[in-house]
Amino acid sequence: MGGNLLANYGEAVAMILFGIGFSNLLLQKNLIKKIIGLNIMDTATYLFLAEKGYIAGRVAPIVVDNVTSVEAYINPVPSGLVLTGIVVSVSVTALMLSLTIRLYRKYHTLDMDEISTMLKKEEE
Amino acid sequence: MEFIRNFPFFSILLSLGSGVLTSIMNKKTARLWNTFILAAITVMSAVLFVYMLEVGEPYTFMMGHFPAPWGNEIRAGVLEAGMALFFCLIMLFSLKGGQEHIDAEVEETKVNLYYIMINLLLSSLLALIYTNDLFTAYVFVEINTISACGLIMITQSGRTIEAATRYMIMASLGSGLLLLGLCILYDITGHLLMSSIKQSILYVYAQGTYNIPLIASIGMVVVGLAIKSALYPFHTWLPDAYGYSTVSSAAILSSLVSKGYIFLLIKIFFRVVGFDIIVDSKIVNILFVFGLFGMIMGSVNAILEHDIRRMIAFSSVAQIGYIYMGLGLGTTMGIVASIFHILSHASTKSLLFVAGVGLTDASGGSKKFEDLTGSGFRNPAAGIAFTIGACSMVGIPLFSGFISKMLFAEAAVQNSLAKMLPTMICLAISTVLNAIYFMKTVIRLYTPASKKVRKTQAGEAAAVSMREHPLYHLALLCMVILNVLLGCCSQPIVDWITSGLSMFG
Amino acid sequence: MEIFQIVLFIFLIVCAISVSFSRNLLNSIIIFMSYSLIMSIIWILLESPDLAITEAAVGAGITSILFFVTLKKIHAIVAINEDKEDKHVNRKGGGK
Amino acid sequence: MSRLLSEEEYRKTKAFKIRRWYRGEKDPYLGKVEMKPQKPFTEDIKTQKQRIHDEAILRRNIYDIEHNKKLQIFSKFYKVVSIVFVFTLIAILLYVVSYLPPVGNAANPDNNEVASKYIEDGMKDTGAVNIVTGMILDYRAFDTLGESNVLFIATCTVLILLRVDNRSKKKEEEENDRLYEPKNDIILQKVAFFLVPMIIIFGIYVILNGHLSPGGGFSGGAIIGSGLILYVNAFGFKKIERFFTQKTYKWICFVALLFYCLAKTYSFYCGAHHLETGIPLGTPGDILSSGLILPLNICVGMVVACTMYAFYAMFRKGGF
Repeated sequence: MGGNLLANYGEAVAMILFGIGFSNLLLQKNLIKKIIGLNIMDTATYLFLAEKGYIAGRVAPIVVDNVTSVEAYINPVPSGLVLTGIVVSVSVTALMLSLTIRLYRKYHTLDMDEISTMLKKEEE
Repeated sequence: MEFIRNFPFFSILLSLGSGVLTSIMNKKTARLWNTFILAAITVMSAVLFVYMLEVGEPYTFMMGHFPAPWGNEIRAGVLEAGMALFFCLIMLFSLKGGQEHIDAEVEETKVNLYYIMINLLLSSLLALIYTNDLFTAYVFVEINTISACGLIMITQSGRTIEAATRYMIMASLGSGLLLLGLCILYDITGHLLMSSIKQSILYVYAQGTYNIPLIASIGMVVVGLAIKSALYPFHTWLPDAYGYSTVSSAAILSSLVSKGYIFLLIKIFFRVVGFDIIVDSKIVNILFVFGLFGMIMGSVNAILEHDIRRMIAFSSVAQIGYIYMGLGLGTTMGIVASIFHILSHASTKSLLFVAGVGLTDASGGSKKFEDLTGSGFRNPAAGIAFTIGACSMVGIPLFSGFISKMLFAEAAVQNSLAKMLPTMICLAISTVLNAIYFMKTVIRLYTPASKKVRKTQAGEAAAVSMREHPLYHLALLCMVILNVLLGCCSQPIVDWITSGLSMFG
Repeated sequence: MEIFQIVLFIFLIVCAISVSFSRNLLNSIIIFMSYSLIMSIIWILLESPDLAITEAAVGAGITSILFFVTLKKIHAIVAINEDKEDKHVNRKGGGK
Repeated sequence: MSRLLSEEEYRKTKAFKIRRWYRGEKDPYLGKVEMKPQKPFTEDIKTQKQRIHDEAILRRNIYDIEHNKKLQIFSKFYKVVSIVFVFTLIAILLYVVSYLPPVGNAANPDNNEVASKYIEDGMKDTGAVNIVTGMILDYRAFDTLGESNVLFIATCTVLILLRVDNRSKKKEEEENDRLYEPKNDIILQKVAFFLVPMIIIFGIYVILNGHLSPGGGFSGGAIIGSGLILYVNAFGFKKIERFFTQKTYKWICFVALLFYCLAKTYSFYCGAHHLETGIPLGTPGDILSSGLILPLNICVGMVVACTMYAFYAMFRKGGF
């Protein structure tokens, strides 16, 4: 065990959230909850990235009074990456939700196991 | 700078832009435009490939006004150009081969949306091949995933939508792990550009401070990409997705989409982490074990299947196992064999899917084995093509599958005993299993149907003549030629892959 | 400030866990909405206002609206089906 | 309590009425607002029996323990394996975190020459005061181009799944939509009347100031989109279709994305060949500055606003 776990408590929280989201995605039977789990997982990753960009005692990277020294601002790279990532996760969420609606219209259930059982019955 | 060097950039942006353009077109224009764009990109890739073979040196291309560690970059070498050419060709053939089915199975007003998916899929594959930046790779992996999902569910039956949902769940698990791995990698190196990451990883690895995060992040990236490319225990969505979607989608998905991820993985091995560190970290051994499992279990599942499309789909699982086994051998020879298998599998699988749909059409649209009896006589071209594909999969000389199996065996012999023995045994078992299910199918195709069956089918399935479907037969012919070419002229291709890999480093 | 951040982190974890265990789908969506809001406050504390504004508009706004519409649509589908079944049965009964 | 007014006059004043209402002596709405008693829910015994029967069959088929023993064992196995897997994953991740460089430290490896170049030269190179915007729309513009295409392709997949092209089905969907949405809610309409313009103006502000202050095309677009959604909820689809239909949506998306692609192609091409783009950067801090960033932000904003509204409309009734 390394010595930085307490200093990195924010990242530790992000990792725990990642685990919760992951388990929701794996274990929940309800599709909507699965999708919420996916969202939690994604935001946890973004939280991790945002923690990486933070530097104590510095402010957001918006230039004020033409001060452009490195000591004044936090790292802008993670923010940019997270912005891109948020768009991706919204798109995936919308796609998954529309898939859910179509599945419900066809099989009248949100449970993936029930759906696959019905498909097996259909085949026979 | 010579003008040809712009071609990778042009082909990515052209396919992106044509995706946007297609959104306002009607069905016919969209189809024409898509064919035109695909042909143009194929020609560009071919020219680039020839040029790169002459020059023999990779080059980088700035995407924007800012040089390496600050701006985006793409990079082209011999291997990249060849892969792009090959992917374009396969996509063109499988689209043309399944054209009639697209027209029949996709809703009239949604055909142009299908071509948007194809265009964006092509652009994302090209970007995955050429990119030199990890985060760009992540974004295009997402485009690839979403468009693949679109391809699966375009026919909108309950089966395909269910398969698409399963696929999306699996794929988002994979991309979550991939993104987290990339974040940790960024954290310990501070770069996103592949070559800069490699330099700082060498430094970090020598220092030894961040070895555990480094190994963990590589592991997450590898597992994420393996989930996305349907390595054995993560394959549950695959049979439904390939078995029930329209035939072009199935061919493109099995031969290109998963291969794009594997190519990215190889790229990460060589250009980001460095092959020595990967071999050192023992991650390859995990891939090796899962690959062996996939080879056997995929074939066993395929034998149990009674549906020709699903059988071919399970065979894909086995072939992906082969590729990961090659990566897991941990030698350059193994990687060369894997890349050759990517090519050979792509050409053979698309051939099998397209030929298979011809056979099922000749049997009244049924995919069951009982109804397929004697369909090789009803649609002779498809029957011959299917037989060739099956021979290639089993590994009969003259066809591409034989060469890739031989390369795998060669790579295994050079390895230590602990890896050589299981590889050889599994290769042998898997070949026998392959032979069982493919030869079973071929024999059934050429068994004359009993009178009873013939009577029931006579009304619906007349013999398919070549004049009625010229495009389909042309596509079949092209794929057969490609396959035989890979099988007969293997030496220059292996040389090309080896030189390309050496340029990767 | 650090204590405030820790409290928010605890909220986050509580929200994430209660999403998984709440029985009612509507409840879990609302909890997820508050999860997004807390996340955007944390991002302000981490000096990334760009992310905070985007998350507040997207995570707490649009994504939740999409979830709500999906839920509503599902209930509507249930109701329509029951309607149809009723009509179907009534017609049958009338025929007799 | 002394009264200045006589009893009769007092009865006419408002104070009396308010007092009476406050004490609950008279309900002012009684007899004025019509309140129909809700129809009690009655179910035919036949349908009830039928439904229970159907459900029982369904349950039996799905939870058929005799036949599904294999499935049950598998699901139990799956549960145990995934719980173990998740806990191992969390443990590994926490273990990894403990070895990562500490948060908030300026000497971490990720605060290297890349980040410092963005901060030091960002304003000079891109003309944007907000360095994050400058970074995503200029230094790393290829990612952002890919990102807007992710949004585009997601809309296309939603269109494939939910768009209703069949005319009779469309009508049916519309009728169903009418059944399950409240119409002409006065409170909602009054609030929306004030809020919608403000939300949209705020969204436009965020987009236009993307290079000066936090925000940018994406967040501003999402704000405008939510404004449009509020408008639809309050006033219904009929009103919004006077100025915003599927055709407008298609053309706005097409023009904005095509402009985006072309502009970026031009700037990538110039960049790779070390040519000047000829687009003035302006003085940092002005609205009209920072070259291509402002038009690109506007494009992204338009696409995102339309897309968000399109998602909502598609989810509700499969077209708009």
